[in-house]
Amino acid sequence: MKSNLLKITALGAALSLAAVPAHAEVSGETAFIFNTLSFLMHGFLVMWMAAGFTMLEGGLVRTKNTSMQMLKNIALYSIAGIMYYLIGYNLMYMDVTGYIGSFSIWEAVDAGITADGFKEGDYSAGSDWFFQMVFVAATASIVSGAVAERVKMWPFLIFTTILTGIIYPIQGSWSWGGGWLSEAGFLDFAGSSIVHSVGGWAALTGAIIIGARKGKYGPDGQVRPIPGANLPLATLGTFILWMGWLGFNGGSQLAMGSAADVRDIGSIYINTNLAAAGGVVAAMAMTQMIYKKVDLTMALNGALAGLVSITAEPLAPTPGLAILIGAVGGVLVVFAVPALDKLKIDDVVGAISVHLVGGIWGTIAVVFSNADATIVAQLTGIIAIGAYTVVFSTIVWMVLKFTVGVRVSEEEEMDGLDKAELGLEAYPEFGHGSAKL
Amino acid sequence: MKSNLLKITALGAALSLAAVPAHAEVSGETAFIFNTLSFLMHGFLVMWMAAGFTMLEGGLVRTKNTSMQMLKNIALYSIAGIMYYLIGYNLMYMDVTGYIGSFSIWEAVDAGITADGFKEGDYSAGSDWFFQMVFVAATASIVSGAVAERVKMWPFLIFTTILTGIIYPIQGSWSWGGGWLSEAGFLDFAGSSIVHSVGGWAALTGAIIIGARKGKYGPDGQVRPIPGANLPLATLGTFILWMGWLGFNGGSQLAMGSAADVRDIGSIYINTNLAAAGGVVAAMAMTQMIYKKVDLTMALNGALAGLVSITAEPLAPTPGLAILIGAVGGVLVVFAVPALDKLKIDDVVGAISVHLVGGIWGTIAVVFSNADATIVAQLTGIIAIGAYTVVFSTIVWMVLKFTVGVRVSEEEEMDGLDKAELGLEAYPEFGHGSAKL
Amino acid sequence: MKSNLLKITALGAALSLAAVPAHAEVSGETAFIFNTLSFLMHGFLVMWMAAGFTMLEGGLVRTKNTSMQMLKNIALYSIAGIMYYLIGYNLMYMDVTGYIGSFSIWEAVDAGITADGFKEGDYSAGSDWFFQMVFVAATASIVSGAVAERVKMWPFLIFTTILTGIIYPIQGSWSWGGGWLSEAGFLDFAGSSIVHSVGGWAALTGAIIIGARKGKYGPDGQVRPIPGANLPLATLGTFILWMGWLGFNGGSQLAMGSAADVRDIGSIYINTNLAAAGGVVAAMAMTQMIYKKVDLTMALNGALAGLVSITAEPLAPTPGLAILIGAVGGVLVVFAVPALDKLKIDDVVGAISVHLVGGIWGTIAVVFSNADATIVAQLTGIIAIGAYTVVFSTIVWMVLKFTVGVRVSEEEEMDGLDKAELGLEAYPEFGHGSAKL
Amino acid sequence: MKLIMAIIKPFKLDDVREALTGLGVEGMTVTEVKGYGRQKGQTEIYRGAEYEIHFLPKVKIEVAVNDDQAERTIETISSAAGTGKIGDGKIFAVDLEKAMRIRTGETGNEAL
Amino acid sequence: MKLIMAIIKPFKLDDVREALTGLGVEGMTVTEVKGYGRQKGQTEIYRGAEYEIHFLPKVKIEVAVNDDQAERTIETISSAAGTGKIGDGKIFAVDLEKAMRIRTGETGNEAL
Amino acid sequence: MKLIMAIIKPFKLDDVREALTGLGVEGMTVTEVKGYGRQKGQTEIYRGAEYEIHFLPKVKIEVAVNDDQAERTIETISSAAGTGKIGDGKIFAVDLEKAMRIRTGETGNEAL
Ligand SMILES: Nc1ncnc2c1ncn2[C@@H]1O[C@H](COP(=O)(O)OP(=O)(O)O)[C@@H](O)[C@H]1O
Ligand SMILES: Nc1ncnc2c1ncn2[C@@H]1O[C@H](COP(=O)(O)OP(=O)(O)O)[C@@H](O)[C@H]1O
Ligand SMILES: Nc1ncnc2c1ncn2[C@@H]1O[C@H](COP(=O)(O)OP(=O)(O)O)[C@@H](O)[C@H]1O
Repeated sequence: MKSNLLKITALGAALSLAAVPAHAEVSGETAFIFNTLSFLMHGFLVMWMAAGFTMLEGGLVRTKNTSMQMLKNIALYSIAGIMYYLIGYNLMYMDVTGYIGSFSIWEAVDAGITADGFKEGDYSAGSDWFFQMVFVAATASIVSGAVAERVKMWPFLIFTTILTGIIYPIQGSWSWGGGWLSEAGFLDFAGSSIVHSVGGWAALTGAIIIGARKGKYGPDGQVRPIPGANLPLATLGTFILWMGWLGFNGGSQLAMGSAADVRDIGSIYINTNLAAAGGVVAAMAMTQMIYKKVDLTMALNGALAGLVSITAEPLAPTPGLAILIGAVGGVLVVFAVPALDKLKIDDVVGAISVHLVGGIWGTIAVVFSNADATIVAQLTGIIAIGAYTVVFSTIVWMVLKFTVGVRVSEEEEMDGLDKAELGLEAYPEFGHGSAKL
Repeated sequence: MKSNLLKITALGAALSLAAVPAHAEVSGETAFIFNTLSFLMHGFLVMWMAAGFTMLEGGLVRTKNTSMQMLKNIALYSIAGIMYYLIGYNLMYMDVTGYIGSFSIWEAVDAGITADGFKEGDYSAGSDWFFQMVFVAATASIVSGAVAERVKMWPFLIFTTILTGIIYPIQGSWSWGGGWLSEAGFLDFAGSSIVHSVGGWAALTGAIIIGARKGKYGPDGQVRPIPGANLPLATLGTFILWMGWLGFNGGSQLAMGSAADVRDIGSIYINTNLAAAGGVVAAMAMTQMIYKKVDLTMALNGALAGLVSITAEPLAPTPGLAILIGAVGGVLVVFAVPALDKLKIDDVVGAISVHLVGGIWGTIAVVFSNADATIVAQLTGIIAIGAYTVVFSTIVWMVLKFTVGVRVSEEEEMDGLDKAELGLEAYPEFGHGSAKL
Repeated sequence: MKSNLLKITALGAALSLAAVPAHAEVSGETAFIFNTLSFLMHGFLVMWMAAGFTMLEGGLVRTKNTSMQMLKNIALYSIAGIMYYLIGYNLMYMDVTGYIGSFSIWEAVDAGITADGFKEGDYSAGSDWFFQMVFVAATASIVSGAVAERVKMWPFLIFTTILTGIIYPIQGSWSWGGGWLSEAGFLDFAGSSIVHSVGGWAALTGAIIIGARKGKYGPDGQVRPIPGANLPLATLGTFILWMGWLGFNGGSQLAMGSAADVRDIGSIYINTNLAAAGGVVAAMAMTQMIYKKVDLTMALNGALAGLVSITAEPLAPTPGLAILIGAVGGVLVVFAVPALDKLKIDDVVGAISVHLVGGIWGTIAVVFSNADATIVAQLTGIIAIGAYTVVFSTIVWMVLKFTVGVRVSEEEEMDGLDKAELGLEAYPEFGHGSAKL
Repeated sequence: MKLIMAIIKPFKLDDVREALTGLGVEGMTVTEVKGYGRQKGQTEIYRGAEYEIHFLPKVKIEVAVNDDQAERTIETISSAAGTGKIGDGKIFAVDLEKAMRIRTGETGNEAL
Repeated sequence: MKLIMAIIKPFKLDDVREALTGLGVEGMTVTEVKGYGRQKGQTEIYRGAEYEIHFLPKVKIEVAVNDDQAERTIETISSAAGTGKIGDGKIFAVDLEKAMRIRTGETGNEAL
Repeated sequence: MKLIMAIIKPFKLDDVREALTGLGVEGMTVTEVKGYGRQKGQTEIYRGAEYEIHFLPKVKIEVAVNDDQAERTIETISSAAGTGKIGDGKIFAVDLEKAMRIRTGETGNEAL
C-alpha cells in the first residue's frame, strides 16, 4: 500500500539477511504476472474479510438486531466498492498534491503493459485497484460494529458512503498516495493507522454522538453487559478475519515478482499469524488472571488486536518479536474494553479497542523493528490521521443527527432493528413444526 | 470454459486497449504453470461455492428441513464430481460432433506436457478437469434450493446424477465443447446460460412438477410466505458465493500465462465484484421504494443476481457498465420472485429468479460490451439451451414421479424432511441443559 | 512434507506417464517463486482448516459446551504456532539424527536465496515453516474433538502444548525429517499417519484416560446417543476442511516450479476431491442399507474419512482408485463409530474413527498405487508411530490426571463447560426481546 | 372464567387460531413445548446407536375465556386440532379466579 | 395460595422482576411465549408477499404467592409492566392447591 | 383431577420421566423455562463488567393426573428431582376441572 519508494527502502533493510540477486532471473513479464497475481490472490482473501466482519458482528449483537447487522455489512461492502470506483481511488492516488488527489472516476489505464516492455515492479492497475478497494470496505465494517443495535440504517449507509468515498481516501493520499505523511517518514506497511485507526476513530465519534444503547449503563454508572447472541458465529468471523489478514498484510508487499519478495510475503504470513496467536494467548492469560475465568469474546478480540498491531510492520520483526507485539495488543484490548465502558462509550463489538487502540500501538511498534521508522514520524501520522478523521467524522455524524437523525426511536430499539427497520427476524421460527407464526 | 478459439477472439477485443507484447517474455513452461495454477486456484474458489449454496439454502428453509438441505448439498457435490469423471467431461469435450461428445471415462492424458516443448496457452488437463467439475456442481445446487422442503431425497439425487452426468454436459458441448452453438457465435464467457440458466430451467421444471409446498398458496390464490429459519446462515452463504464467483469468472479466462491474461483476470474480478455490489444496492433501493422496507433476503438475492448477470461477459464491460448490468439483475429479481409466486411456482430460495432470470439477462447483456456478440446468436443460445433443458428435465422428473415418486407424503412434509427422511434434527436440543430429549 | 529425496523418487514414478522436460524452461528464481507461492497459498488453505475443525466440533457438541469448543480451538491453533516456532520445527527438521532433531528456536536462514543463484527445488524457508506449522495445528484439533465436553480447559491446553511442541515433531523427524522411517522406505505423502493417526492416537488415549461423558453409556452397556446441537455448523466445518484439504495435500507436493509439479498438484486436487466424494457416497449408502436411513453426521464423517484415506498417497492413484480408497474410508467410519461405542470409548465427534482408522487405512492403501511402497514399511511406520504416540500421550495424560486433574467435576459437566469454566453461554438469549436475562 | 390449555400438533396451530377467531375469542398465548401421551416417542438411530426420543414437539395454547364460552372453546379446539391419529393432543381447563388487562386495569370478564 | 401468571412485553421483564423483589417475592418462573390479544399482529412483507404475523413475542411470568400477597403482586406487576400502549399484556390468577419445595420437602406457604 | 407443575433442574428430566413412567403416568408436557427461587442467580463477568444472571435455566413439567394419583406423583417427582442442593425446584398443584383427549373426545379421568 505504501508507495513503491517506501517499499524499496523497506526491502533494503530486509535484504541485509542474505545477499539476493533480486529479480535477476525473472523476466519482466513473468514478474508482472506474479505481482498482479499477488494482488488478486491476496485481494480475494481481503474480500473474504467482509464476511468475517459480518459474522463477527452478527454474533456479538442480540438476535433482534442480527439481520440488520447482516444487511448493513453486505450493503457497506457494496457501497465501498462503488464509491471507491467513482471517487475514492483517484482521490487517493491520482495526482496527489501532498494533501489530496483528484476528483475523478477511476479508469484502468494499464500503464504497466506497454510495447516497450516491462519495468521493475510493474503490475496490472486493475489488480491494484481491486486490492485497494477491499481495504476501504474493512474501514467501513469497523464502524458498523461499534454503532450497532441503535443506529438508523440509511443514515449509517450515508456515513459509509462519505467515509469510503472521501474521508478514507484523502488521508490515504497523505501516506500511501505519496503525500506529506510519506515525505515525513511515516511508515504504516498495511494500515494499522491508515485503515484500522481511521475506522476506529470514525467508530469512536459515531459511538459518542449516537450514544449508548438503552440499558447499557445504569443510573449509578454501573455497566450492564449485553451478551452477544451467537458466539460460534463470532468465532467463525474471527477465523475468517484471521485468514483474510494473511492477504491484507501479505498483499501489501505489493510485489511477488522476485525471490526476495515472495520470501518477504512468507515472513509476513508468519508474523501476522504469530501476532494473532500472541494476542489470543495474552488475552486468555489476562482474563484468567484478572477475572479468574477466560473470556471467549476477549480471546477473539485478542486475536484481532494482535492482527491489527502487527499490520503497521509485519515484515521486519522476527517471529518472536511479532508474538510480543501481538501479545501487547491482546493485553491492551483487555483493558481498553472496560475502560471505554467506564467512559460510557458503548462499542458493541469492541471495534474501538481492537482497531483504534491496537492500531495506535501497532503504528508505534514499527520503531522496534524498522530502523527507518522514527517515533516522531509515527506520532505525527497517528495524530494527524486521528485529528482529521475525528473532525471530519464528527461533522458528518452531526449533520446526519440534526437532519435525518442517526438513532432509531426508543421503542424501535426495544423491539430490535430487525423488526423495526426490516420487518423480519433473523430466526423467525417458533415451535419446531410451525412455520407460519 | 469456452473453447480456446473463442477466447483468443475475445482477447483480441480486449487488447485493443493497450499494445501488449503478449507472452513475449514468458517461457512456455512458465506460462504452462501460470495457466494451470489459475485453474487450480480459481478451482478451489469455485469448490468453495458448494459450501455457499449449502449455507444459503440451509438458511432459507425451515429448521425442520435444514439437515436435509445439508445432506442434499454435500451429496450432490460428491455425485457431481464422480459423474463428471465417469461420463460428463468426455461427453462435453471429447470428440464433440457438434451436438455431443463421446461416452467414456475421463482420462488425464496430459497433452500439454510433451518432449517437444510447450505450445501457447497450454495447461495441465487435470487442472482443467478440476475447474470444469466444480461448475457442474453449481448447476445441481441451483436445483436443490428450488425444490427444497418437499422433494424426496433419493429421487432428487437420481435427478442430480442425470443432470451432472448427461444433461449439463451435452448442452455444454454445444458451446464450450466447440459444438454448433459456438459455431453460431453464441458467447457465454463463464456460464450465465450454460451453467446458471441450465440449473434454473431444471429447477423450474422440478418446482412445477413436484408442486408447491403445502400451505404456501392459500385457496384464494393468496401467497403465504414461509420465512427462512436462519438469515445469518443465508448471508454467510451469499458471501461465500460472492468470493467463489471471483474464481468462477476469473478462472474462465482459461489462462494466466501472459501479462494480458492476468490483467484481464483483474478486470474480471473488478467487474464481478461490482456487478454484485450493483445488485445489492439495486435490490435494496427497489424494496425500499416498493415496500417501504428493505428486505434482507432480496438484498442477498440481489447480490447473486448481479453475479449471475455479469457471468456471461465479465471481461469486456467497463466497471461502470458492470455495476449497471448487476443492478438490472438486482431489479429483475425483486420482480421475479413475486411474479413466480403469482404463478404458484414455489421456489424456496429464489433460485429460479436469480439463476434463470439473471442468467437470461446476463446472456443478452453481452451485446452491450462485446462487439462479437449478436443478439440473434445470444437468443439462439438462450432458447436452444432452455428448450433442451426443459424437455430433458421434464422427462426425467416425470419418469421419477411415476415410478419412485418425487414428493414426500403430506405428513412427512408437515413433520419435516429431517425427521421423516433422516430421523434427526438440525438443532435437536430442548432445554439448555438437557441433552437427551 | 516428505524430504526432498523421497519426493524426487515419487516424481520419478509419476513422470513415467509422459516425457517431460522438467524445469527446462523455468528460470531458477521463477521456480523459487512458484515453489514458495505453493507453500503460501496452500498454507492459507490449511490454516483455514482450523476454522473447519472449530465449526465441526462446535456443531457436534451440545450447546452448553459450544463456547468452550470455540475457545479450545482458537487457543490450540495459537499455541501450536508458537510451540512449533519455539521448539517443534527444529526438533523435526534440524540436524535429525535419525530419531530426533535439535532443541532450538526456528530461525529463518533463507538458504534458498544466495548470490550463487538458485538450486533446483529451492523455496523460501519461511514459507515452508508456515506450511508445516498449520499441519501441527490440525493434529491438535483432532484431539480436541474427541475429548470434548468433559476435559478441563487448561490441562487440555498443556497437553496441546506438549503434543505440538514435542510429541508430533519427534515422530515427524523419523519420516519427513529424513530419519529412520524414511530410510526404512515408509511413505506418507501428506500425513495420513504422520498427522492424522498421531492426532487419532493422542485422542484415543485421551478419551480412554479421561473417560466417557456421564450418561453416554447406560448401566447395562447400552449406548445413549448425545446428538450434536448444530448440524449446519458441523456441515460448514466439513466443507471448510474439504477446501483446506486441497491445500493440505496439494501443497505437500512441495514444489510448483515445473510443469510436472503443477500438473501433479492438479492430480492431487482431483484425487483428494474424489476421495472425499467417495467417502460421502459410501457412508450414505452404508447407513441407508444398515439403518434404512441416511445419517447426515456419518456422511460428514465419511467425507473426512475419505480425505484422510487419500492423504498418504494423493498423487499416484487414478481418479477411479481415489474414489475407491475414499469409499473404503467412508465404509470404515460407519463401522468404527459404533465399534468404539461398544468399547465404551466416547469420541464426541468421531475423530478417532475418521483420523485414526482412516489414517491407518490410507497409509496401507499406498501400496495399491505407489510401486515404491511396501506393506512391511507401511506397517512399520503405522506401528512405530502408533506405539510411540500412545506411550508418550499416555504418560502426559496420566501426569496431568494425577496432578491438576483432566476432568471437570460431575456438576460442572452437567452444567456444561461454558458455564462452569467460562462463565458464559454460546447462545445466551432467552425471550426474543429480553437481553438481560 | 376458565383458563383452557391445549397441547396440539404444531402444524395445527393456524387452524386452531382461525377457528377460535371465528368464535370471537380475542386473545391467546402460545408456548413451544415437548411432550408425550399414549403417543410414545419414536425410535431413531444416531451414529449407529438406537435411541428412543421420548418427547415430541408440540405447541401449547392457553386461552382465557368466560364461563359461557368455555365449553364451546374446548369443542372448537378439539375439532380444529384433530387429525384422528395418535398425538393429536389434550385439552385441560382450570378455573380462573382473576384476570386483568394491564393497559386499562380492567378486571374479570372485561379483561378477556 | 395463588399462582399468578402474567403475559408481558419482553423488555419489561427486568422492571417487573425488580418490582417483585421489592415486594419480597422470592421466586419466579419465566417462559418465552408468543401471543395476541386486542393487539393484533402486524402486517409484514417478505419477498414481495404481504402476510400477517399473528403472534408477537411475549414473556410469561409465573409467581406462586400466598393469598395475602396475591392482590399486591397483581398490582405490582400491572404497574411495572404497563406502558399504556396496546400489547401491555394480561394477568391471570388461579388457585394453587399445593406447593412443595423439593430440596426440603416443605409444603404450603413455607414452600413459596 | 389435578394438574401438577414442577420446575426442576434440566438434567433431572430424564430421571423424573422414568420415575413417573414407573408410576404409570402416561403423559407429560415439558417446557423450557428460566427462573429463580432461594437459589438466586450467579454473578458473572463479561468483557470486564460484572453482572448478575438473575434467571437460571430450568425445565417445567406438567402432568395431569387423577385425584388419587396426585399425592404419589408429587412425591415421586420430588424424590427423583432432588439433589439436596439449592435450585432443586418446586412443585405446584392446581385443581383440574376438565380434561379431554382430542383424538377420541374422551373426557375426565379417561382422558389422562
Ligand atoms: N397426562 C398428561 N399430562 C400432561 N400433558 C399430557 C398428558 N397426556 C398428554 N399430554 C400432552 O399432550 C400431548 C399429546 O398427547 P397424546 O400423545 O395425543 O396423548 P393421548 O394419545 O394420550 O391422547 C403430549 O405430547 C403431551 O404434551
Ligand atoms: N384471552 C386470552 N387468553 C390467553 N392469553 C391472552 C388472552 N388475551 C391476551 N393474552 C395474552 O396477553 C398478551 C397481551 O395481550 P394484549 O394484546 O395486551 O391484550 P389486550 O390488548 O386485549 O389487553 C397477548 O400477546 C397474549 O399472549
Ligand atoms: N414463588 C415461585 N413462583 C414461581 N416459581 C418459583 C417460585 N419459587 C421458585 N420457583 C421456580 O422454581 C425454581 C427452583 O427454585 P429454587 O431456587 O429451588 O427455590 P427454593 O430454593 O426457594 O426452593 C426457580 O428457578 C423458579 O423457576
